[in-house]
Amino acid sequence: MTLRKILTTSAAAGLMAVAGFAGSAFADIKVGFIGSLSSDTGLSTLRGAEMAIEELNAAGGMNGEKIVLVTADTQEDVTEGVKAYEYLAETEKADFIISGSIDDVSLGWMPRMQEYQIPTLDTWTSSISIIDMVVKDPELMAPYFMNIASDEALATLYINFGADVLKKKMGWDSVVILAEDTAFGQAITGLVTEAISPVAGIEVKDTIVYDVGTVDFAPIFSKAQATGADFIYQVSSVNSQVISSQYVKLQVPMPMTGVNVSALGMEYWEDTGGAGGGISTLSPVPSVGFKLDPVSADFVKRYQAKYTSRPKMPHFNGFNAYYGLKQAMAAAAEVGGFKDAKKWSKAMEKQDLVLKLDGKMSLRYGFWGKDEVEPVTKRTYPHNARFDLTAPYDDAQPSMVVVQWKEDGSVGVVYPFEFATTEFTVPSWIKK
Amino acid sequence: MSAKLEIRNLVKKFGGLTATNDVSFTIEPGQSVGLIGPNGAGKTTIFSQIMGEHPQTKGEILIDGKEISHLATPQRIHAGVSRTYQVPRPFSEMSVAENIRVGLMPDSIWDMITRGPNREREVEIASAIGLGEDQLERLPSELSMGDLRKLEMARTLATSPRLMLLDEVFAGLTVNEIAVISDLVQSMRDDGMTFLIVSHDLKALEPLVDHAIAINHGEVIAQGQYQDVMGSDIVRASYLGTA
Amino acid sequence: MNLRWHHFALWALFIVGMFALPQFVSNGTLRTMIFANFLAIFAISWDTLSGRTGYISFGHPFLIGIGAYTTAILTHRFDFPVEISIPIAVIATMVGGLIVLLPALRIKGSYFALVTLAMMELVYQLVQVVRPDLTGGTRGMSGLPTLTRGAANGYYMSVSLMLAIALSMWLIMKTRLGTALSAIGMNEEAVSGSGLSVTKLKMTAFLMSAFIAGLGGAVYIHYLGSIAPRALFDINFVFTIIVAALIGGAGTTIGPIAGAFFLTFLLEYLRPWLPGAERYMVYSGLALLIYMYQPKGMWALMTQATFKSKIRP
Amino acid sequence: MLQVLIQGLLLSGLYALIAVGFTLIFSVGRVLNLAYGAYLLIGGYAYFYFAQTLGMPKFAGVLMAGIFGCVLGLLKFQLIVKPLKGNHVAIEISTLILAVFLQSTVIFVFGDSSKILLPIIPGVERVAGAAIPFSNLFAAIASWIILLSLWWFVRSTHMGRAMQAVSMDAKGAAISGVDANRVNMFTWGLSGALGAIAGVFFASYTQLYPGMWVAPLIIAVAVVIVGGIGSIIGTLIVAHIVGFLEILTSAYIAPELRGVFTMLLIIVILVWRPSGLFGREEL
Repeated sequence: MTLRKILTTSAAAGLMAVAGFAGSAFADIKVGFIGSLSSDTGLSTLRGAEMAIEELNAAGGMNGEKIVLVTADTQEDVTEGVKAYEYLAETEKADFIISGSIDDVSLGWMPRMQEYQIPTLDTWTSSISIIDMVVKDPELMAPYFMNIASDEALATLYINFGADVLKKKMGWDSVVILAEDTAFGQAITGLVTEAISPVAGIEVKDTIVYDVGTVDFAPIFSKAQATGADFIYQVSSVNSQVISSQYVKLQVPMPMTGVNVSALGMEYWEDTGGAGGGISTLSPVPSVGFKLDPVSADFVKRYQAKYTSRPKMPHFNGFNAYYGLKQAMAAAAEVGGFKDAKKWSKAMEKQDLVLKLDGKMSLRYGFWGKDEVEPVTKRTYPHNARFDLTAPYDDAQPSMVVVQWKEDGSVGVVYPFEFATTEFTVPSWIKK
Repeated sequence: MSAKLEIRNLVKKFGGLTATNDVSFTIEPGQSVGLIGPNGAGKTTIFSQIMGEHPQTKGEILIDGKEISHLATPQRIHAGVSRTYQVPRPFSEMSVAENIRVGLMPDSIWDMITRGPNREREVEIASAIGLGEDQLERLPSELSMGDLRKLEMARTLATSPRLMLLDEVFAGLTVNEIAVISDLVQSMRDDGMTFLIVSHDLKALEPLVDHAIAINHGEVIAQGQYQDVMGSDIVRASYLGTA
Repeated sequence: MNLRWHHFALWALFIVGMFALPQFVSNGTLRTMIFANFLAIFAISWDTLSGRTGYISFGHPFLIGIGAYTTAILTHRFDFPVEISIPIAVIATMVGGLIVLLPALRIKGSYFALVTLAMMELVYQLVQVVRPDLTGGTRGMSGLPTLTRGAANGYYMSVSLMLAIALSMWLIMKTRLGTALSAIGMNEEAVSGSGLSVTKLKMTAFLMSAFIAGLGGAVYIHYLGSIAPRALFDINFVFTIIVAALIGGAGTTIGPIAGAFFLTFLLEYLRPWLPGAERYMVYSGLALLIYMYQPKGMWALMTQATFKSKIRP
Repeated sequence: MLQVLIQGLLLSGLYALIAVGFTLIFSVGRVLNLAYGAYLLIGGYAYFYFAQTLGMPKFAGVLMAGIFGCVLGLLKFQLIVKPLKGNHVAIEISTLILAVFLQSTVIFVFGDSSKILLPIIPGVERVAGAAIPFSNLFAAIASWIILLSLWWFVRSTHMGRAMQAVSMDAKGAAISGVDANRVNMFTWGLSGALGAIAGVFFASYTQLYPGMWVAPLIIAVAVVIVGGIGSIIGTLIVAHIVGFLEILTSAYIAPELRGVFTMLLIIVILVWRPSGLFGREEL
């Protein structure tokens, strides 16, 4: 079984290489994918891009030019990421690069993007520090776009969840934060701590920082319980399965919510062997359990018909890649290709796609204007995906939703209420 | 060329085991002394204490009246004492010339870099020890056991010692090779070198030494003129294993 | 000194060839060669300590990391110019490495290897925890000043540095110091028995190695433009450096260079066929085979083929 | 207090289980098997494939993991360790390369996203505010039983004494009629099986991912180095020192400094007393 898989995969890889090579010889528009080829995250972006390209080519390509896709694996390694970007730029001479890279990998190749000035779209990285670079040096960063809401926006909306659900509905008054010792953990913790007591009226009893290699969370959970807080707020982007599955295995008698990156995909249930019930996390949209508009639902249907391996359903970045690539091509068609990155950038800024469900705004793929100040956070987000932080979310989709996995393996959106498909509950082992 | 060696109350303990117990002796400049005793008597341990490879637990070692017991091995070598090993372990991937070169090096990194090797001196030492010029570029693996012993002595001689400790110099050699090494030691004696020699081959040892120190169980049991020592009952008994 | 005119002729040919290369190859290939040059520098640094004296370092990124982080923090947080921060980084690597690893040089073999490995892990964890406002924590830092732009410039910079280091190391190793260092690797006891202070020699080897690692690490980081702890203090990075030196031929100067180029190009040329992590299967499988067949590396294999009698089994 | 004690014992038991196989190889073969972590990796994935993907009974999954580990151990000995004839540095380096090879093979076959294993024995009991998952309790008790029986085995059985003889002096053992090759085969196979089974428990408590060989390797190295070569009881004791150090750091200092103290412990012990706390003095 395994051997056969190896054989078929290598045969397929060989064929793909031949096809890719043959294709590249006649290519007019070359799209480079940069990301991990063996992670769900990377594959979501890759496949979203693949499907968009297929559709575009079926419709005659970009201004009549055929679009081909080349890939470069980052293995989620920073140095490999730099090499991969160089490979796409120098050897493949890609016209446009679509990225499913994780944060530190994107930050790693960013100096190369600045050097080559190749139009680049990030679909997964949400690091606000990259948007800050755009603010600081819009010229240098002109070819760069990020069509996921940056982490600051994610955290901001999360505070509202705290006020509306955790405080008002559940009646919780105090929290203990369990954060990993990463920059992501630090950023989110900072945002939450600063805002959660004044805005949501929840007292932060303690912040416990743990190292991402932690093997055993038992003493950490004990420490959290000892604070006497009403619930745990976790911030976990690396090895998130460990903390969530140990939470379930140890049946920690304390509710837990927060950010858990591993719970963002349909595979979460399978990957945790069913030991993931009760975990809730914020997720960029469209998340698992998110009610999809007809266009997106059709995309997922065709996706599932086309791919049989993981991920079963594209993560949010798969949607971002699918729509984002089409927008990039539309912008290129407008200005006669990708050669003039500045012109393309101007056209890309104007791209705006609104997807409606039952006549209401469901998803919007557009970007913040250069000087447009977001009213809640009172700052600008140039080249960042447009999001809306206030109900009724009529300008764009919310920057995030909160999803919760139930103990029966189902998953649904619990917040914002406008998008909710299920209600926020605590795991059954917690006696109230 | 000569040095005086004084050993005072040398004690060496390995864990609970006492390897040398209160060993004292003196070797006058220019003397050649045989260190004899049965297997495991502590001969090699005495060598390694003199060289500082295994520092003594107690006692003192003096060269020409100067205490060296607290010095590191290289400094003891600069004080004028040098040894060979029972099993020759040359630098296996270096030529004969390079092996000698290591012995000739000054202990100064700067000198090592700025000054090239002294080819003449290398050849001189090699030929003094009986290694032909054609052998200089050979690897140790291409040498006979006798030549390996010579190489060992050459590297030791390169450090310009005034006192040489020879450990089982005749082990594994043919009669002819023994004769060559023996001549070599003889001629160095004539030049005034002080020797302390360990050998099981008493026949080969006899012509090379004038004095002897016999030890057993880590203690000196007899010392004096070679013939006297060899003639003493206690020494005979120790060799027969009855003491 | 065993210097012959044809050695210099070969070096001259090599240097001229390397500098002429940008005329003949594509920018993509040049980019790959830049990484090969840096890997060669790190492999030479590793070889200076481990290949020669036999003190195997499993924590070499520890040294590279001190250099890289020092210059990254100085330029990024305190706006030091690169010309000042790089020399400081080199000195910091030598001093910092010495303070930390000096006690370790008295232990041998596997134990030394383990201390260096533990050192690397320790620094990896500390970098993320201690003063993340300076080090950038887990994400590291992006947008560091770069020394050059464009493939050709980057290539000339890296190849000059690599050749300068390689040539000086080759010359130093040709002196009696090189002989003495190799002697430690063969029989440390006999070196001190020849009146040489082994500690002093090991320290010299260590300082040279740290100098190269610090310099290479600092310039490397200003080539990349970003720094991340996960990319530096990583067992896979150690692995790449050691394998480059060993596959090429430890204890020689040309070996680590050859190994670095061979491995970097192997990975890069496999990319169109095996875009993902499968490349590492081929890479490590091949490395294992070569190493098991000839632990002295490809350089020995080649010389073996040409002068059968000169090489010992 | 009791809570810390319970948590400490459970984690230490897991660490002891991880270190057992490593101790065995280090004391008999005297080689640092840097691919030791790969046994845990292979064991974990074998269990995942057989028990979770194919749905075989859990016990069969653990058994398959053990078999895979054992075979890997034997192959490693025959193909790498034996041909290198006791060249320690070469063995360390080639086992390191092997570990990377196995890691990329696992990525190739299973992908590199991490997976969570179901607990081997489901269920959890609370005592004094500390949760005791039955799986971990089982792992801890198993590690004590395995280590103590290993201690007994080495002392009292023919094979055990042969192993001791080989570990002290391979040549001498050969002269006295011990078949060193057989002893080594036995040791490598056993070490592989133990490592793979430890991998199932380790992965089922944490997660299964291709890079998971590094952390257990470091734990095993820490335990064995600090404990000292060939000291089985030392292994048991030091696994508890390392485990409790981690729990105490998490509980009373700062969880993020968890690994820092373990690394410091290794460095200090190696530099100050390379033979380990309980090892024989040699080197």
